[in-house]
Amino acid sequence: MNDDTETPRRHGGNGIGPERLLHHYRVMLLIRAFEETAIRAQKNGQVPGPIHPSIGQEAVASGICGNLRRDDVLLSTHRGHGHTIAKGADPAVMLRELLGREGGNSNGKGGSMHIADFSVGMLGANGVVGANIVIAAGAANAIRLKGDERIVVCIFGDGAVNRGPFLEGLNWARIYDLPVLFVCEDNSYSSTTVTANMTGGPGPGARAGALGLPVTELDGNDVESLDRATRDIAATIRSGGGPHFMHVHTYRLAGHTAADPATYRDRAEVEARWRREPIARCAARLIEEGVNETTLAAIRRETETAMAEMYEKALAAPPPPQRRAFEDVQDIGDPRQEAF
Amino acid sequence: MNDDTETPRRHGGNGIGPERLLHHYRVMLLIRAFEETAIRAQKNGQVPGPIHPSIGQEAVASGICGNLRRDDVLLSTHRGHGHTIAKGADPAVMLRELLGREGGNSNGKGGSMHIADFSVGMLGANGVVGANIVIAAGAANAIRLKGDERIVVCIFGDGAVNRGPFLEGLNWARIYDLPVLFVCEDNSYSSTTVTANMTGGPGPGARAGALGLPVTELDGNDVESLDRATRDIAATIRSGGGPHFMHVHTYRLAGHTAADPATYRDRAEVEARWRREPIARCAARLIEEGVNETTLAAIRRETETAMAEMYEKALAAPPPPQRRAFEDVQDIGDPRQEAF
Amino acid sequence: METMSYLEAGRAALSDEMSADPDVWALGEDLGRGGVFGQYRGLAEEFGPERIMDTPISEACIMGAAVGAAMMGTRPVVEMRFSDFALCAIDELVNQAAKARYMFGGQTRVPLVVREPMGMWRSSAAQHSQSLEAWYAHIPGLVVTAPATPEDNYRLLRAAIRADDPVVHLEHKDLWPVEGALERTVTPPGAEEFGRARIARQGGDLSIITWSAMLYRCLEAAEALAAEGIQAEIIDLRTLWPWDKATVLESTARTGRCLIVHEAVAVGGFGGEIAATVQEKVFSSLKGPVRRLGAPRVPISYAPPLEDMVRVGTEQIITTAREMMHAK
Amino acid sequence: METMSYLEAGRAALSDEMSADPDVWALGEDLGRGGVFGQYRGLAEEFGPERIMDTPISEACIMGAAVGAAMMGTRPVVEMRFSDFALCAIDELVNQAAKARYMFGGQTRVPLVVREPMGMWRSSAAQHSQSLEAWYAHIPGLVVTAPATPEDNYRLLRAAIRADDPVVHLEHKDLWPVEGALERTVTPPGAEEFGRARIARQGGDLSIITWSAMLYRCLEAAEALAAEGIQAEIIDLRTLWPWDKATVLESTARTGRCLIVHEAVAVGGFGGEIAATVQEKVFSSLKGPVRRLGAPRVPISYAPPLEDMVRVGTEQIITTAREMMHAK
Ligand SMILES: Cc1ncc(C[n+]2csc(CCOP(=O)(O)OP(=O)(O)O)c2C)c(N)n1
Ligand SMILES: Cc1ncc(C[n+]2csc(CCOP(=O)(O)OP(=O)(O)O)c2C)c(N)n1
Ligand SMILES: [Mg+2]
Ligand SMILES: [Mg+2]
Repeated sequence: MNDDTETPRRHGGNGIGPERLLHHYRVMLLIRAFEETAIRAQKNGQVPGPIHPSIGQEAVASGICGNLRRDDVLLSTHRGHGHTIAKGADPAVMLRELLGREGGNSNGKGGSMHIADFSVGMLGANGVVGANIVIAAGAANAIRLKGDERIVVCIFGDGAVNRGPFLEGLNWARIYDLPVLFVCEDNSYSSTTVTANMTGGPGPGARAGALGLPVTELDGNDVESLDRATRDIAATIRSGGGPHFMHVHTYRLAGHTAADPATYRDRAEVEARWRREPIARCAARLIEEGVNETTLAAIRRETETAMAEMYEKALAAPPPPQRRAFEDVQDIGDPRQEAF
Repeated sequence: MNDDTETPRRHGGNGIGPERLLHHYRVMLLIRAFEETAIRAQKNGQVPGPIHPSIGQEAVASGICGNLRRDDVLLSTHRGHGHTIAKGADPAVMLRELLGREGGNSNGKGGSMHIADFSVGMLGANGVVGANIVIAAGAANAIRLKGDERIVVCIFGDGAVNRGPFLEGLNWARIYDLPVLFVCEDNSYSSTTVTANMTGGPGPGARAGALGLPVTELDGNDVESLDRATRDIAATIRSGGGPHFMHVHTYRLAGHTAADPATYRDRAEVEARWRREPIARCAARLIEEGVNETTLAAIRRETETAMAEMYEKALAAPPPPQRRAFEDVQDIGDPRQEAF
Repeated sequence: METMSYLEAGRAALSDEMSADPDVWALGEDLGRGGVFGQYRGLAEEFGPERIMDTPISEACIMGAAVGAAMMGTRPVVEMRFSDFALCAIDELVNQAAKARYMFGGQTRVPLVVREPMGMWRSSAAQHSQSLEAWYAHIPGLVVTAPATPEDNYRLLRAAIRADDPVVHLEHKDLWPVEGALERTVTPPGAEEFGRARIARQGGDLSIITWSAMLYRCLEAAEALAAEGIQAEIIDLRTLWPWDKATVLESTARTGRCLIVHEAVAVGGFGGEIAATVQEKVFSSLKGPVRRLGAPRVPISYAPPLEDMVRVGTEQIITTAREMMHAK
Repeated sequence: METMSYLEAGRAALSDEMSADPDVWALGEDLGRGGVFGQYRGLAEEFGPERIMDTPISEACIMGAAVGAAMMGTRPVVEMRFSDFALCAIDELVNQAAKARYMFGGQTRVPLVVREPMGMWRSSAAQHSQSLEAWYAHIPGLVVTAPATPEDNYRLLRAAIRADDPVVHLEHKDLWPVEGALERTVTPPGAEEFGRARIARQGGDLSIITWSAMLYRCLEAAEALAAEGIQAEIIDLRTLWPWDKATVLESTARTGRCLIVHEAVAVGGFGGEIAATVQEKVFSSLKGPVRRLGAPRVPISYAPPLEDMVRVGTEQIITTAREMMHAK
């Protein structure tokens, strides 16, 4: 997420330049640190509900959301921490949400699976796989009706392409020519299942193509190419080019949830994938671009310190007052006015 | 529908031969006469609920169902009279159902939208567009589990390809390699809407292809080519070749329902389509094959007489006894044992 | 005051709201041609295809898109064609629309209206005739309206569009041609429309609570009962969540007898909620048990004589009311 | 007799039915790996991937396929993972499974079971915690079971698989680890399992009607009440459609007091049906109104202290029971 409405300054040529790479490095480290903190917090009994860490998928979040304006709209999934941070949400507030505390994004009413920050255009993770796709389509209808120049980005997993709303939402965006970027963040698994075994035909891109959407397939662990591609695609969408589909290949390095040891897959497979994870790859590119290791180490330290502080603060936040349970249900027929 | 389990004898060469063409001519005439009778009956106040006539689409019904065995399974739509007749159901019984009489297929409990004849493998029309697709997939699961050699045919309209179950059902059939033939009976309209305007991308076939199904596109008003193609496809499916998708182009010559004057479309369009309707085309082919017009006229007369008799008989059938309302709800918690 | 049919009243409500507020729009199948019952006739011509939006047969996306568009500050009116087809969009309505405001801690609201034509009508059989208002009343976050008159269809639909909550607006298909007087207002009817029952007929002997099309059966029954000297008070709830407990309890406390009549299946119907509440709150005023009339727990048939077996009829209301007068 | 957890009892029931009948099979996401809670552990190894079938994330097709397969004479057991996801398959369950036999005039039956893990559990928040049994009880054609003990999970799941009707089998996630004794039988439990409540504790002062996980809160409350000299009779309904009116009415007629306790939202909950029925049938035996305890009409929060605000607690049951004893 960049500040306000300007698309960020960029380096010329084919690369995106060290400055922008450094930005991604920072964002990705922040996401990684957030996930690790959340996992640890859950192990310590501080996170009462389920969390779905995005370790290994940070490039998708940063590469894509780094090209959005603050008032662009993002819809995410149960595995949405990274996207939310990359869209500009404050991780300190998010941690409070995961801990179920007052001052969390939803004052502890949503938790990880419903993380949202409307102030930065992040309109919610979703506990129902694929439901965000149709919601995203409609958000784009609203942009069209209002005549805005905003765009919608909808990120979902490889498992979601087997749900009906995938077809309905993509078709919808196509026939009304709506400003939406659909991103299938393919980490090979849906829960304990190898998604490919459950997916007929050539896969997500072919399906989107058959629905009339232009398709871009990308290495989801290469933040640079994600950044470049999204910049162009987002610009096309913004200028009325209609919906687009990105299929990005990444890998879920952790379990499905923080509690999942993921014993259903080979250690060797996971190790091989660790060697292709996006943050180290980004660091290597930075070194190539002439940034020195000391700088990178400093960023890592800063990030860790910052996250540790946020966590301490989150721990100190009070639980939501009990009245919150009855707030924000509805105006008409508000349960607070009812003796039940 | 042919008798029992033998696929019918065929003429050599590329044509299907006069004998078989005559069979289709008879079936199509019977369907046409049934639809016209039903429409007239509704105008006379004898059909209490909605009916969706298939006038102009008879070749699809006959060409496809003529290649099924009695124990093969058919799932149909709200526009299912023709399919049901072609699968071998007795039109006299069906007329009673449309009139809401005892002795109808469901003793008047289902009516036109839920026409079904399980004795010939016709497992139901459906009032919900697209719902038959997932049901068909599961029927095929059952065939697989039981180790039978039967196949499932699922016919739905062009409008159904925009519903989620289309994706879910086709994907399902593909990944489990199930014996199902999906048929998109494309009559250009869904209710008052030109379906093409609501369908992103190249259309039904491309979608099925992207889900991994082999696709055959056919003139749905040419009973001969439908017959030939289905013969081969059904054989492949039966021998374990997995699911297949047919996209057949036809035209809904009548309104959406019998009550719909269909003023939303050009008279010229409809007239042009009348010139390509399947029954006259079949007659022309029969003449080419050396069958004389006297024979055809006799068949037409026979059909009309038979249908008129069936209608008279249906009119004489009693209404269902009131106790029927409480039958066949469920065994456990049967409402007849409950004072409500 | 003008006279309008129930159908026209719905159209007028939408038209008036769309004229007043560019954020109001409608979406559903065949709306451009006027909708399947003609409820939208002329509106596409007036407001254009982006605001009277024809959709594919994609109920999940129709509802889901409305959720997204509502969270973005527009006021979508969803047409579900038959209430039965809303069952293809229940995740979007119940897991998304109803819960978003709460899950997100008040960061957003979902001001959408779902129009669901409900009930038995012209032998439409099991998949086109259901009355599932009890489901929606059970779901936190949803508002549920069920107008019986043209005036209420007008006022409640306008108020529903103005509400910031997701509203399920149940129009009864059998009422489309019913005519009545109403006033088209400039100021939209507001929150005061909800949870306010209408005493459709006054009476001191027993209270009959009803809504939607059953109102007319109850009124007929009341006529007949009056001829026998039994004065039934008929209360049209108009909205089921919130529902007007005060009026119901006051009436029942006065008459001592309460009968609830609805078209939906009695088992698990909203009548149970009302009966449970009434007996709890005014127990000592009751002269006998609260009674309910609804459909038996069977699907709806096609053949008219079978359809009639599950339809609560005027006779049944009269008989039950009589029993209640004579009991104990 | 053996001791088993509620989770193991469900697995044993399925395993026993699958061993006895090759037409029984199960389908759902991640079943091959044991299911999301381990309810299917080992079954894929035993019965193979065609009978313990891993599916895509396609709830509508999982349910719809089960309908088709059931009409073809197999007995599918559908796993919905969380009862909330069944909302993605409601058309298939309500418009298709529940109505097929009737619409088709008895030409077919739909012998499927839908396992729906329900209820609040470990801060799963608004989209993973719902209790919607009242919905299913309202739908003609459906059978609804809600076991509270390992033995009942075993017996009811087996009986559900054997039944020729579509059964919604609601397992409470919070009960997975609860242990209890049961007998694995050769002959499957049959139709007599349905509509037969269990008196979990006898008492003469008031009748408490409950089901699923709330049974344990009620038993705790009964302990505490007994210490005060109040003897509560606790009735575990076990199945909601059909439900055991005879036992409930007999008990209430005897005690004169009836309290219904469930986890679901009180408004429109199945408690309303029971309360309405009880007051109608044994009005003159009642010493005071039938009371209900359920959740307030609000979605379920994530933060434990807020979750607790909508959870019916032992204290609340005790207090209400006391009030009922002292009222009038
Ligand atoms: C409709 C629905 N079905 C099932 C689930 C349970 N579930 C949660 S996450 C998940 C796997 C999703 O896989 P994918 O879409 O690839 O996303 P990933 O977890 O890999 O990020 C499943 C099955 C759900 N949340 N919603
Ligand atoms: C889920 C659902 N949505 C809407 C309808 C209303 N409806 C009945 S038929 C129809 C048009 C269907 O078009 P198509 O699939 O092309 O079949 P056709 O009528 O042309 O045979 C519609 C929208 C329905 N029955 N089910
Ligand atoms: Mg995945
Ligand atoms: Mg069509």
